[in-house]
Amino acid sequence: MKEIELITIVTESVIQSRLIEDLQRVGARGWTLSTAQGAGPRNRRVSEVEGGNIRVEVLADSITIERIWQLLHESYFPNYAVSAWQSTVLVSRSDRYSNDTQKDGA
Amino acid sequence: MKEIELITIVTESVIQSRLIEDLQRVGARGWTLSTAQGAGPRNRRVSEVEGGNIRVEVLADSITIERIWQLLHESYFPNYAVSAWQSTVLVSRSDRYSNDTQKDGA
Amino acid sequence: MKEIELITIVTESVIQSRLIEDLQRVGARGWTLSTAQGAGPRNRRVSEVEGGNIRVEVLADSITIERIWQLLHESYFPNYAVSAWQSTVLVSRSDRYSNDTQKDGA
Amino acid sequence: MDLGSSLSLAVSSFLSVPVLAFVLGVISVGLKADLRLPDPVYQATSIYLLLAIGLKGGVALRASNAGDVALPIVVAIGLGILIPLLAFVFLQWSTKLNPIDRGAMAAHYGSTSLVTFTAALVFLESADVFYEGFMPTLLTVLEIPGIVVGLLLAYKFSQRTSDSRDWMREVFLGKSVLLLLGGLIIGFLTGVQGYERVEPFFGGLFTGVLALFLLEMGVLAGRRLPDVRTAGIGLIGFAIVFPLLTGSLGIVSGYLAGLSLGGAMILGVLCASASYIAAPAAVRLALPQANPGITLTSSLGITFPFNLIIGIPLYFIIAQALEGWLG
Amino acid sequence: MDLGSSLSLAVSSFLSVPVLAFVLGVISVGLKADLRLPDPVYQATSIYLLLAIGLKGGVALRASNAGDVALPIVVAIGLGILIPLLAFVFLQWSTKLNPIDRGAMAAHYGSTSLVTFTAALVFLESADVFYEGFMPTLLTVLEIPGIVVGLLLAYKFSQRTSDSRDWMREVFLGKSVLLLLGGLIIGFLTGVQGYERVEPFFGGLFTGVLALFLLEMGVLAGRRLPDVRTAGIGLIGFAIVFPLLTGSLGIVSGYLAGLSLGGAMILGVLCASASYIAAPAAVRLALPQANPGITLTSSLGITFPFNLIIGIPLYFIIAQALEGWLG
Amino acid sequence: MDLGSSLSLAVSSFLSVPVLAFVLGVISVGLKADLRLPDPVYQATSIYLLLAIGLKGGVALRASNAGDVALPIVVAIGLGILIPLLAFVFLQWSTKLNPIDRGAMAAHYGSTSLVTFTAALVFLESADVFYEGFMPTLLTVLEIPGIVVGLLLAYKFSQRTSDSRDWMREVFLGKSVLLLLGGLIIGFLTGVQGYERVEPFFGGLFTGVLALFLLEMGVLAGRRLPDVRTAGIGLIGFAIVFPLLTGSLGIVSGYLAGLSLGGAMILGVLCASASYIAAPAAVRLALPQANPGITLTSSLGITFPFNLIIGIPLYFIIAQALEGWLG
Ligand SMILES: Nc1ncnc2c1ncn2[C@@H]1O[C@H](COP(=O)(O)O)[C@@H](O)[C@H]1O
Ligand SMILES: Nc1ncnc2c1ncn2[C@@H]1O[C@H](COP(=O)(O)O)[C@@H](O)[C@H]1O
Ligand SMILES: Nc1ncnc2c1ncn2[C@@H]1O[C@H](COP(=O)(O)O)[C@@H](O)[C@H]1O
Ligand code: NA
Ligand code: NA
Ligand code: NA
Repeated sequence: MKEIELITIVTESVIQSRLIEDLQRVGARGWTLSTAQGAGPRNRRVSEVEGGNIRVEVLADSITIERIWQLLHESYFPNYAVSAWQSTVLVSRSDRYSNDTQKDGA
Repeated sequence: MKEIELITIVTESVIQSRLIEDLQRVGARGWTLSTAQGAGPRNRRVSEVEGGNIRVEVLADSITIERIWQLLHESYFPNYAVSAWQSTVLVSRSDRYSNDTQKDGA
Repeated sequence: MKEIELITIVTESVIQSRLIEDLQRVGARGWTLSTAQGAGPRNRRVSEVEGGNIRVEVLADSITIERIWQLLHESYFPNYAVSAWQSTVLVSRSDRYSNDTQKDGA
Repeated sequence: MDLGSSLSLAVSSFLSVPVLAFVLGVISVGLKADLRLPDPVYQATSIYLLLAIGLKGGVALRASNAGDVALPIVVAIGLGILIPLLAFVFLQWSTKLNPIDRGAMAAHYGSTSLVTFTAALVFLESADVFYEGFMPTLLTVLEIPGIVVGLLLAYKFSQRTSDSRDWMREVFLGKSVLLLLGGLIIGFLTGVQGYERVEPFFGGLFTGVLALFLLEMGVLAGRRLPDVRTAGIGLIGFAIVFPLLTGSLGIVSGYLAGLSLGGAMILGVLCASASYIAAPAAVRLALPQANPGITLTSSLGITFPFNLIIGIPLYFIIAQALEGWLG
Repeated sequence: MDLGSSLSLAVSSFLSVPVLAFVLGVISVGLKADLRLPDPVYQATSIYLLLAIGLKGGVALRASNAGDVALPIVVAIGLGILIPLLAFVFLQWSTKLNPIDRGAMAAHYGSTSLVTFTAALVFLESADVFYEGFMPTLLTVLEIPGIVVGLLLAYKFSQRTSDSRDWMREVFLGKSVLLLLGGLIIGFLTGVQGYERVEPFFGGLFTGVLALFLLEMGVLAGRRLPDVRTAGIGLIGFAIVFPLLTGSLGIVSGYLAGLSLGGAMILGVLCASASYIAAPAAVRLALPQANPGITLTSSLGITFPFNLIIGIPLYFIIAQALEGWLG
Repeated sequence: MDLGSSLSLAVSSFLSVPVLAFVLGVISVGLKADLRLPDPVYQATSIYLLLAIGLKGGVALRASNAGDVALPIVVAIGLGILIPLLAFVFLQWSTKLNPIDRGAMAAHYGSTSLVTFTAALVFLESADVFYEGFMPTLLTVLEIPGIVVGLLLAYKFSQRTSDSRDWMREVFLGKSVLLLLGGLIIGFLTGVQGYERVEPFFGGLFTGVLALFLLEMGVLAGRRLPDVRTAGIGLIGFAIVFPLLTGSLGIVSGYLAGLSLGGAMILGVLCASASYIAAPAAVRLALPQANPGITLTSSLGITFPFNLIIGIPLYFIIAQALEGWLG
């Protein structure tokens, strides 16, 4: 069991494919996505017509997570409805999620 | 990055709108909801006909979270199928979620 | 409020009923499931035709969680697309989730 | 029509695609392979059925004489108030349920079941028996009062105060009431000509969509069967005898209100059927202490299949038998 | 056809099932009981409508004379470029919106609304008025240029550089364009004979499915109504006056391009209608700084209901009035 | 019917709406704009197709002579056992796959594809060619044995022990088997008269719904195309040549079992088609070590499009050619 970081991002579904591409570009090696609804202090979006929110989880090493936060700050927080939070979790087979030690070579 | 509390509530979908209203009443400034299925030790509900469970996440300061737990104890645990858990997570732009310091004035 | 463990398992939806059965067999007293999509380093599965991923959460005492990890290692990690992570959360009414102290006798 | 041909009607009702689809759904649960529709499709199907029933009823209502409709509506409201009272008393006598659970049951049996109603229409249409086209109006009228009376009974006899915050809205402005009522009004306004343009969708597909819906209902009912075994003879008895009683009451009242054979039989079906969509949701909000296991086992696990398979042809036979005296 | 019978057409248009379903949806929001379709069903319904429109148009296109189609297509492209320019200027004059929001609005009003178009077809069919079968081709042609011009205006006048990464794809290869175009091509290739085999599904059910879709649209529009009250007279004026202007422009252009009464009226509807599916998605990606509240309030909260209830019969009356001079 | 008119049939089959919708789905993947149906709607569509096929087959079965049906059923079971054996051996010769993957492949090719079958029915109906109405019975019969034999081969030759815990259930009581079989029985019990009442839904809409389903299948197949390029000539060869072989085998067996031209051709299609719904799920549970990428690329990425576009008219031509000798 090893510690790794988990970031959860809730945002407008209209930007799903852009977000996934961006996440992979900054180093995420995987992601899990569910659909969601929600409300927040901003609530300025088009998603109602387009199918609500998405909730994306990414497990990654802390350097990648750092880069994801930067990405959110630059390209997403200013203009889109986004909430995001980070926590530390335990995983087994941690090299699946991390770019530090690419032992499994996938 | 600041620490903030995250509470996750899983309950019967039939009470969705009542729960959301109650959460906002006790101070939650936002919420994220997904649909879910589940089983637990109680399993006494009508939801099967009505579309399963909902899974609601709320980010809030610890005072609001405290009030949410109280709400659950008073109005939900006694009669409805509910599971809830709390954890501490890191967010940026923490004033979006907290009533302590309403800097962004939303 | 008591601490308890939460494990989140993301895997192929085709094995849903087997996984739920296995979880209950090793001691889980409840579960919450949502549907999800995802990608990861392995990505070898049939789920595309069959409806994507499932995301299962189980609250349990640490002994049961230990047994769940063992189950995953033996029967799931070798052949199925699976990600799983564990964290510690706070619950009230902790005896609902734990096998240590079966006070509520359910 | 003699008894022989009535029985053959009963058999051919059982052998209709919707009823057999229901049986398939029940069996699939036994085989641990639930043939459930995906939830969003199930919901859409139910929206479709409510709108379709409403529309057709509205078109017929417009063609009806106000005088012919008024008395049946008044009678239906009366039955909607009377039946939950009867249920509350009957259950005190036949079971040991507490007042809250009895109020919950009364709310279910005072309200009606869209699908049972629909299956009865399909039954009459297959048998080429006339019924008043405005019957969906009575369905709409009977939806609400039973639930309200049941809840009030529970509050009164459990000496609890009601937090009527959201159940009033749920009861009066629930989706099923709005769709039925909306459909009725749309049908009334658009008339035969407007309806014609949507008939292939709302009319032509109706029986087929009902079959799909009943497949799903079969699964839901099948899942209740294990609970039925442990339900106790009092509850099982209620779930079968009470519909027979209220069904007959409905038929007699229907004749007295001037309805035809088909119309009286359908009013009987409305009285005999128990709600498993509108009432459960409202009761869960208004009476959270009530045990939904009991009400659903009874309404969905026993009464619904009973009505669908045995009740509908039986009420028809009863209505035929009474026609000479009352019709 | 005189004004009297035109007005009676307008009334019977309002009393059609699809329009009444829209009204029911709006009312349900006021009653806090949104009658929304489940999201996957809503999406499937929209796929169905796009394919069905495309198919029918493709079959008709094949039966058309290339010469008859060419000029209307060219005219439609011209309108697709002109209308967003007009919208951009009109808004500068009537509101205080910044260039980005004006560009976003221009993109919405330069593009078209499938459902308004569809309702217009249903209107003409009910009234037994001929229209050129290839009109869905014009719908497809008008979908794209307006969005592109609107976005370019926003970029130019806000001196921002465009990150055209995904919006180009979104605009040109969005689902609605692909389904419409795909349907057109399939219809063209399969011809009358091939279409016949799917007609009960794509043709027969069409008006009914449209009614279901409009129920949902009513909910979405109804949710915008509170924002309409606070929208400011300039925006409200734009959302009503601009469609009248572009609608008339479309009708005149239609006649000049050789279209019939029905065809000219539909081109008017295409010009008058504002996109609320393709444009919002593209604008959200390409102009994230634009406020979607403004564009949706205007296009979905005002223009769409206006066109559906008043606009369609009105454009028909205008087209009739102009027929003598131009038709 | 000569070769010329057969070829024109092939072209008109390609130009049918369902096949063109499939092509549209494939192309949409290439344009990175997947035209997928929402998942719940896809599932509902598949439930609809299975039930509709079953129902129609059951009605026809009732009208059939037991003697006419028995031999084809026995022959179908024999083919269901033989074909996976042939596949297992053929693959050993044409590829380097290990026994587990070969067993998985054998299970897929031993079972059948509902949609290919359905497309073949639509083909014959467009061409006004008679086929035995009970063919869905053979579809149901052929669903299962191939999967079982394939799995047993994999276990035997990989010397693994089978944890048959849930795959037996999955194979014998999977949803598709239950719906097909349930539909067959319902159709048999309800007969022509009962079927008539649901015909507008289960019959009239059939080809249209199939088109929607094939749009989705096109997307799924299109996503496999990149893998096809890297699949190796052995696998690609198998995925095309093996269906031709088993298709011809099926046609010959069909004639020997007394089937008509249309019936023999459909038995050929059943043998030639590979499962991509029932088999993948069962194999994933029973043979988790097997690589689903290989089996799906072969069955969904190659064999399915091949059969749909080329195979169906080709098997028909073969059946015509053999009719003189065997028919
Ligand atoms: N306090 C909160 N707790 C949980 N989720 C939130 C919270 N605030 C916002 N969200 C989620 O983040 C999305 C975007 O928020 P906003 O940018 O304020 O519109 C909302 O739709 C919610 O799904
Ligand atoms: N141990 C558990 N782990 C995860 N979710 C649970 C657990 N127990 C209960 N739940 C969830 O909480 C809901 C209500 O539980 P219950 O009140 O026991 O019916 C269930 O339907 C599950 O979704
Ligand atoms: N780094 C990650 N972060 C979040 N979810 C992941 C990650 N990697 C894999 N997953 C999830 O786990 C599933 C199985 O991964 P895999 O075994 O790599 O196919 C994927 O479909 C994702 O839903
Ligand atoms: Na009743
Ligand atoms: Na326009
Ligand atoms: Na086969």
